[in-house]
Amino acid sequence: MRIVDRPVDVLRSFLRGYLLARVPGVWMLRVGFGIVLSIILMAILAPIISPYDPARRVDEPYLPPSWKHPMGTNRIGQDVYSRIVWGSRIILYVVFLATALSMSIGIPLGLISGYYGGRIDRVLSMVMDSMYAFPALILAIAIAAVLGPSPSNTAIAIAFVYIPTYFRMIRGQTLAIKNSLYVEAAHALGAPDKTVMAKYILPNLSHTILVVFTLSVADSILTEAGLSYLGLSVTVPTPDWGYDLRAGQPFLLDGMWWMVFFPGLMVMLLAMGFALIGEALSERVSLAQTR
Amino acid sequence: MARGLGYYIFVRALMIIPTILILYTIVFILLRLLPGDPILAVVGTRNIPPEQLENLRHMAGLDKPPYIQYFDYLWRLLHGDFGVTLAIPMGTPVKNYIFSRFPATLELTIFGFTISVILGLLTGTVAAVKRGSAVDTGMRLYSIIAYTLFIPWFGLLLQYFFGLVLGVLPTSGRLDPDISLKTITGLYVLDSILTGNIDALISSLAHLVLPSLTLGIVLSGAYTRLVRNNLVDILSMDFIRSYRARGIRDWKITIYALKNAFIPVITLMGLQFAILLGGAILTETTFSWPGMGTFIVDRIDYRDYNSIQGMIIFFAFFVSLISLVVDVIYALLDPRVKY
Amino acid sequence: MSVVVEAVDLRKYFPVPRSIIDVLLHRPREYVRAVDGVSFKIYEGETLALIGESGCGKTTTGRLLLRLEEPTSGRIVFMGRDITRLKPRELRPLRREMQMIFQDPYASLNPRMRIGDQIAHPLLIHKLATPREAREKALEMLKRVGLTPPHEFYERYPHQLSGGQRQRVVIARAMILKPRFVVADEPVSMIDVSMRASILDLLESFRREYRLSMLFITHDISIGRIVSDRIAVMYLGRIVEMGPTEEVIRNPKHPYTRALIDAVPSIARRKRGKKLRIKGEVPDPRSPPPGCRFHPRCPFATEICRGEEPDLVEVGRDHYVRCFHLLGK
Amino acid sequence: MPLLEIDGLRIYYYTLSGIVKAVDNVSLVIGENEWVSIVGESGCGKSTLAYGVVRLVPPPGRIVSGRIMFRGRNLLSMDREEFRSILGREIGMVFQDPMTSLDPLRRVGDQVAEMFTTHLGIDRGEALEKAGELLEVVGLSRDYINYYPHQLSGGQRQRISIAIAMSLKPKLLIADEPTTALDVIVQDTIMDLIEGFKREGTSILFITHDLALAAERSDKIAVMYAGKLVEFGTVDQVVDNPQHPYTMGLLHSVPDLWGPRRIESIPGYPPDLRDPPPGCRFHPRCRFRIDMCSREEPELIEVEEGHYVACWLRSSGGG
Repeated sequence: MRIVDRPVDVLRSFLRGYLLARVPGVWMLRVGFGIVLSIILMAILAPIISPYDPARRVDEPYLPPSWKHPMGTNRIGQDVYSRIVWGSRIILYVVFLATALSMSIGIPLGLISGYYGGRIDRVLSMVMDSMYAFPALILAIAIAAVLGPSPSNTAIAIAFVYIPTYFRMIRGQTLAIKNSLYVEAAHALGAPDKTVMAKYILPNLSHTILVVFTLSVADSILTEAGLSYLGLSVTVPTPDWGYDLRAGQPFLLDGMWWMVFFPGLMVMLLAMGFALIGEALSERVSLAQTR
Repeated sequence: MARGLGYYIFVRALMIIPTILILYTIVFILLRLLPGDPILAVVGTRNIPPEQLENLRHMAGLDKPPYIQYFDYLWRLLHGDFGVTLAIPMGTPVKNYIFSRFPATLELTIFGFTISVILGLLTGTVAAVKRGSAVDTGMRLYSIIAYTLFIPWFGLLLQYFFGLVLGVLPTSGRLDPDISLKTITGLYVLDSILTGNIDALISSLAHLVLPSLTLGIVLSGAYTRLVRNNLVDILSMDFIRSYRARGIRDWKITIYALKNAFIPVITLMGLQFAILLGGAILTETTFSWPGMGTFIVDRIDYRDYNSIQGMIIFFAFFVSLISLVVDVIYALLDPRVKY
Repeated sequence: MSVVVEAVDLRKYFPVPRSIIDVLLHRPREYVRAVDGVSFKIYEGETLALIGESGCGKTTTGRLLLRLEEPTSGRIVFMGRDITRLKPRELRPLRREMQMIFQDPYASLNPRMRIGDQIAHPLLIHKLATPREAREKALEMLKRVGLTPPHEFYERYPHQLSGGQRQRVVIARAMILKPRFVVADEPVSMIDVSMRASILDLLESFRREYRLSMLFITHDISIGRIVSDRIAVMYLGRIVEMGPTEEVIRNPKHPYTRALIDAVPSIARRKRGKKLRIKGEVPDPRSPPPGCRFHPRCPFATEICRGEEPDLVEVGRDHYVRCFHLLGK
Repeated sequence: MPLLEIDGLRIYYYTLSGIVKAVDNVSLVIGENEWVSIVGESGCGKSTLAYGVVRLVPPPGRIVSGRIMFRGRNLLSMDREEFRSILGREIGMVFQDPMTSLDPLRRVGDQVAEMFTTHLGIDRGEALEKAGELLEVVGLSRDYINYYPHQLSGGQRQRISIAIAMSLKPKLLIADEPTTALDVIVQDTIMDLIEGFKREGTSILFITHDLALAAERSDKIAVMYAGKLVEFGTVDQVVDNPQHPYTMGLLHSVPDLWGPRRIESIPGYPPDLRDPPPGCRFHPRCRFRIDMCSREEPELIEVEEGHYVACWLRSSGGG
């Protein structure tokens, strides 16, 4: 028996069906993929493509962009470009760890809650809804503040915040699919609950998961940057985009824009990459559903 | 409909209680049960005599078992007591800070919220009506870019451009230091209107422009997207087609469609308001805006958990109130909602 | 002939969902009486057509028989065994013997499973075959229901098939277990007119081969006439008339049955003049009218109909009617 | 002069996967006070044809060519404003799904009254008064003006849709499967209602997949298959003396309570309209096909007075 939606299959059908297809809106997907892949590549190749040690003073401070320092130097005389390159590692690490955590808690809980219903469902939904309605950043700030500044702790704080997102989406979809005729058909055939969930419900959630994944990653990138901007993620001298932006802020109104401009731009680009993918995919999915 | 709207509002208001309880519990568990001693965190590495530590603990109510702390705090919350600060200045009621800081945050969020809704409605409507055109693509792109703008970065870019390059707008604070204003509500724009203080009005509005634009533009992206997608859906619905087949004028049909598309947008407004509050923290920090956000960030530096807890509960209360208002508006606008 | 399925005074009341506000206001819980005291037997090899308008409880009756829905009260006897209170685990082996065919062929197949696998799946669920054997049997089945070449169809996904083809897959999936009893819920109402006959023929061929008993649920009495030996007409959760198919259609005794028959458009009798027209629409099943449930719409209703509910009485051979004022006397 | 004359109408959908020729060179005439039903299976283009008449073909569909003459004026060459004033006033339309064809946020009365305020320019109070009267005409009580659509049943909503469509006594009512979503008894009463309006002088263009339903009430039947009109004539001509093999097949596949207890399918499946078969589009499923059928497309010819068919068996004088 083969189910089409093993992760590998999803990716393959996704690449074949969406990325390479000649349909309107696919440029969004391509641009998004381009941005995300380049930044991931940048993180992997950091030691090769960064000219200086990101944590050391390598030149005079406050140097504007030049051939020697394409993005200038900061107040300690560190090379901004090298810090940008290495900073991508931190943000990607935090965001992916956070997403993996919140998915691995939110998805099973949502599935069980939606499938079985009843009292567990009511309690879980109420808790998750309350969390969901609360400002994510404020909650993340509180958690990060308690745990203390470190990338892994930031990841935990962010993960906590996005569990309700996955939970609500999976629960809602499960409720809808649970009442569909093909799930009813599975019951009529005598399939036990775990088979129904594994073979009839979960595979049909994969596209929605993909969309929510990209959108929540985009969101958590901004949250990570926000937390580190507020000084809750890393400690000196680790290179980190949000933190570096904060460090450069006092010098902006003296005309030294490069310390602020480049880190912030990277945050936006990375978030935008995922948001573009998500937007393009959500259009595909809603198209597929209306068909 | 038998018991009317008043009853509905009353019963719906009761539902705020469990929401706040849940959030309070979560926050309590996080702040009190996670590893780390709040008192030690406050005093840091300084050497302080043990009896003074005990004294601090007692003052914060931390010398009792957790479950007593839980109910203690809850009991005090019922009386409007949010606890006292644990860091410099020590022992000040958190309530005082809420009173002094909240109006600034409220003013910022009201302006930011208004800007985001107006921008979102305009761009979303234009995109939906011109569906599939270059304008539509442009608006969708606007929505994505706005959504992914990093608030501090965008705010600082605006500061650089309008404050430094053009030099036309103030980049921090709420009011020019040489203008005095008698505060009544704490909302400076309102206060200066109430007291007829033109200078203060101009100054406070000028100070609001950049922060509220930052917040408004960033938050408008979500509305653009939702309004567009909803309106596109609605415009393809049967009843719109029926309107056309009856010879109803186009502009009227657009209004009917907008009314329908607006219903889900109202739901989003509640959620967006919460996100807006989160965004306000970053905006306040970026623009040195003396609101709740900057206060929280301050307190984090001191590891003042009591204040953080109080602020978060207050936020929870505020967010619940907003969602109550949103629900009531929803019930008023949509005849399908039973109450 | 032996009885395969029997429903005894079957009832299903669905609670109307209440919001937290309703609970807080102590609003009384309301029930939709979807099925309200239904009894019938289906014999071996026999097809009973259950006819009625939307909301009359016919689909719920079918689901109750298969225990896809928990009955509020009453009994279901399957092959002489009371299955009303069986637990899901005890029920599972019985699912081999009773199957369901659904109305909407677009929704009753898993969009993410190859159709061959969907047909083979029941065998694997009940551990009746190894994966290899199941595949072989599924291929045979594909051929049997006319989806050839089977190897090609095995690999396809539901969205690559037309409505008629999907319904063949649904039938194949139900029939691969060689069941004794099948509930067919409007199996052709979403199929294009020109292809309905072939789907019905397919069902008929399985019925003959397996000596299947069938409950055929339909709103269309003219379809019901083609497939069934007996007809039961439902109104507001109750059977109002039941009997041999031709007898009920040619000689309806209940005013509702008569109105239903007269409302069906016909080419052969398109110029017929007099129809029995009834007024209004089906009342809210949350608060069915007292007495005979049909009386508010019945042109023959009298005092007694308002106060008392008639019993289902035998008026001819095997012909039962629930009415005080039988037609055609 | 006929009331409506459709001439060589072509409506194509320009989808990503190809051009769907949903209506392909269809010509049809509807006289004054005449009930014409278009019968065909899903995807044959019958609804698209109806949308074409009111110029509401949904994108990516476009009217490619043809003329639609309504009382001597070409609907397709009118400017928007002129056409809008005809819609609702001279042509009324009722759609398939009564659940979704009324605005959920507005009271029924307002939606009915809007016809009078828009097209007659009378004030709202008077319009509501007329709306109440109209609701009584369609068999509802006057009080329904204060209801919202979600408070009504499907049958009631369809009555309101018909009331709106008929509010200004148009010359033509287009009804696109108005009873498909309804139960058979309700269907019968809705059909009675439409028939009543016909008796008062309105012409009806009725779209349905149900041949029996069409046969009971229409004057004429047009049979469509795969975007083409294959047969057209009076009910008796089409039903008692069908000339096209598809019409024959359809007649055999409709169950009839008063006919034989057996129905037959038409073998095969309808074609993909992005790539229809050459020649006659029905030939792959036709029992009587001859060589000619797969080579050239038959034209609609008159086989007896007022009875038209597009089939080579008839054109070549065989049969």
